[in-house]
Amino acid sequence: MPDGHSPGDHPADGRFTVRIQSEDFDTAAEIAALSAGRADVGAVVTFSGLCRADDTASEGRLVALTLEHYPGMAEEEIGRLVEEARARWPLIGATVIHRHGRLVPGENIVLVVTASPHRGAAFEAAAFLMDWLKTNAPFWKLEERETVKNWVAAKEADDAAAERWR
Amino acid sequence: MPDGHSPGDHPADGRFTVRIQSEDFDTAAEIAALSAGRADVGAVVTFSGLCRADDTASEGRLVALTLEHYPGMAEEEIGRLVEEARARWPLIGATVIHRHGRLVPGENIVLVVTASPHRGAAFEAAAFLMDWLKTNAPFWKLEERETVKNWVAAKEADDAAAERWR
Amino acid sequence: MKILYFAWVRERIGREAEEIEAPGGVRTVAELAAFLAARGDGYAEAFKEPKVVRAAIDRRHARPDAPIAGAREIAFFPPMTGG
Amino acid sequence: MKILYFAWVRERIGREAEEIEAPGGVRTVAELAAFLAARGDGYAEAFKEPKVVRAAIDRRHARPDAPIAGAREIAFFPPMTGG
Repeated sequence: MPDGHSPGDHPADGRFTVRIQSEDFDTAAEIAALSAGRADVGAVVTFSGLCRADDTASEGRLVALTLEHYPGMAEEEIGRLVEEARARWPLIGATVIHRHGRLVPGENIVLVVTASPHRGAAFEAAAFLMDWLKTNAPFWKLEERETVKNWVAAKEADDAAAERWR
Repeated sequence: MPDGHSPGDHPADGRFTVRIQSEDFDTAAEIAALSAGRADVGAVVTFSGLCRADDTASEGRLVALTLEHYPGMAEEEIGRLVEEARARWPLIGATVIHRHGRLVPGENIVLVVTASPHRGAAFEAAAFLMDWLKTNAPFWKLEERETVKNWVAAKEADDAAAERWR
Repeated sequence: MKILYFAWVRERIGREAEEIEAPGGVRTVAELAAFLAARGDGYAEAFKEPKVVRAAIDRRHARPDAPIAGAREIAFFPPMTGG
Repeated sequence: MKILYFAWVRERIGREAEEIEAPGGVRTVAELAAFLAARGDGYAEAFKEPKVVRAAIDRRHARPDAPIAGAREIAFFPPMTGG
């Protein structure tokens, strides 16, 4: 690569953060935390996942999602995914924040931010983290509709998305 | 797709914006402009491209980049790329902001924001817009180093990145 | 060892966690799941499709044939749906 | 018609824009580039590798064989390096 980075380089002062919290997050502040005061960042990619309204089910419109998680393992497992991303791409920083608790349509659920010298690495690492987080991070969504509550079933499409990085 | 969107759907109230400006941009405000007050957005992806420090050249470290553009065509060409993205993915909104003028390392150059019901569409549309913008939007970078000024040469890697969407 | 349950596995069993002393013949995650399934109706319901239920040993994903010897904390849960 | 130049094409020619009345035999972008290249040293330098120089007709990218009839504004520039 033109700037001498190779996959597996770990900039000594890279910034890598995982947080599991019930509070909302501030995307702009998280971008700034990764890139402020340093000029080696060429590309920052963010992914925000939101609770999306859905009125297509016969059980009525979606009222809320409740995110249950495995405290301790959630942080550790996402930490392992971030380490895997660092081993694959020349990342200067990465931040993953996943909320838990009850969230209504329009609210943030998850944030992934990646910073790299190069746009391809930032895009791929962010997509990789989201794909693997979906299938590996210990979170479960309880869907609250007007007449019922149901645990969301895992999607085959998510398994396929995670598989493409193997 | 589960929510009834198909590629080519154009939500009537979608928000699509292209701006060419010398001023900096506010990523958080642009995300909010796409997703605030609406609950049909499931995924927002942002790409920020920054002027990156570079001291690897024999002509000395990078002092600044000056972005020249073709006024009128720049807006129109990026507008055509956004229309192409809307035709390919179910986008609720997209914002592209490209700066011109003299920028020093650490400063923002370009912002792409995409909003969609689905994460795959948001990721792919953002990567597509960046790849095509690199090879099609009429901007040229003049690199100012300690001892010389040089026009940046187009990269074959960027042509290859753009080609993968054909 | 400590056993944790999450999501609909937790709801069917009716508890979040318990201390279990597994008999000597229970050596793997799959054998532990079978042992637990025999403890009552809620357990049987939770483990009725054993291939669907996932497990973690000491907070790392574990396959059904993973040995449980020395584990401090084993968790059972449905396929994950975060993100 | 109005001709615009950008980046090092502009620098070599020494101007940003000019009005040109192309002779009747000049029908395509490539023929216009060849016509311009003959106008002087700066032009010859700008167009010395004609395949490198890109063009737009009325603010849309145009190939070398694109006809220029009816064009109001034609631009010549190096490969783009934005983003």
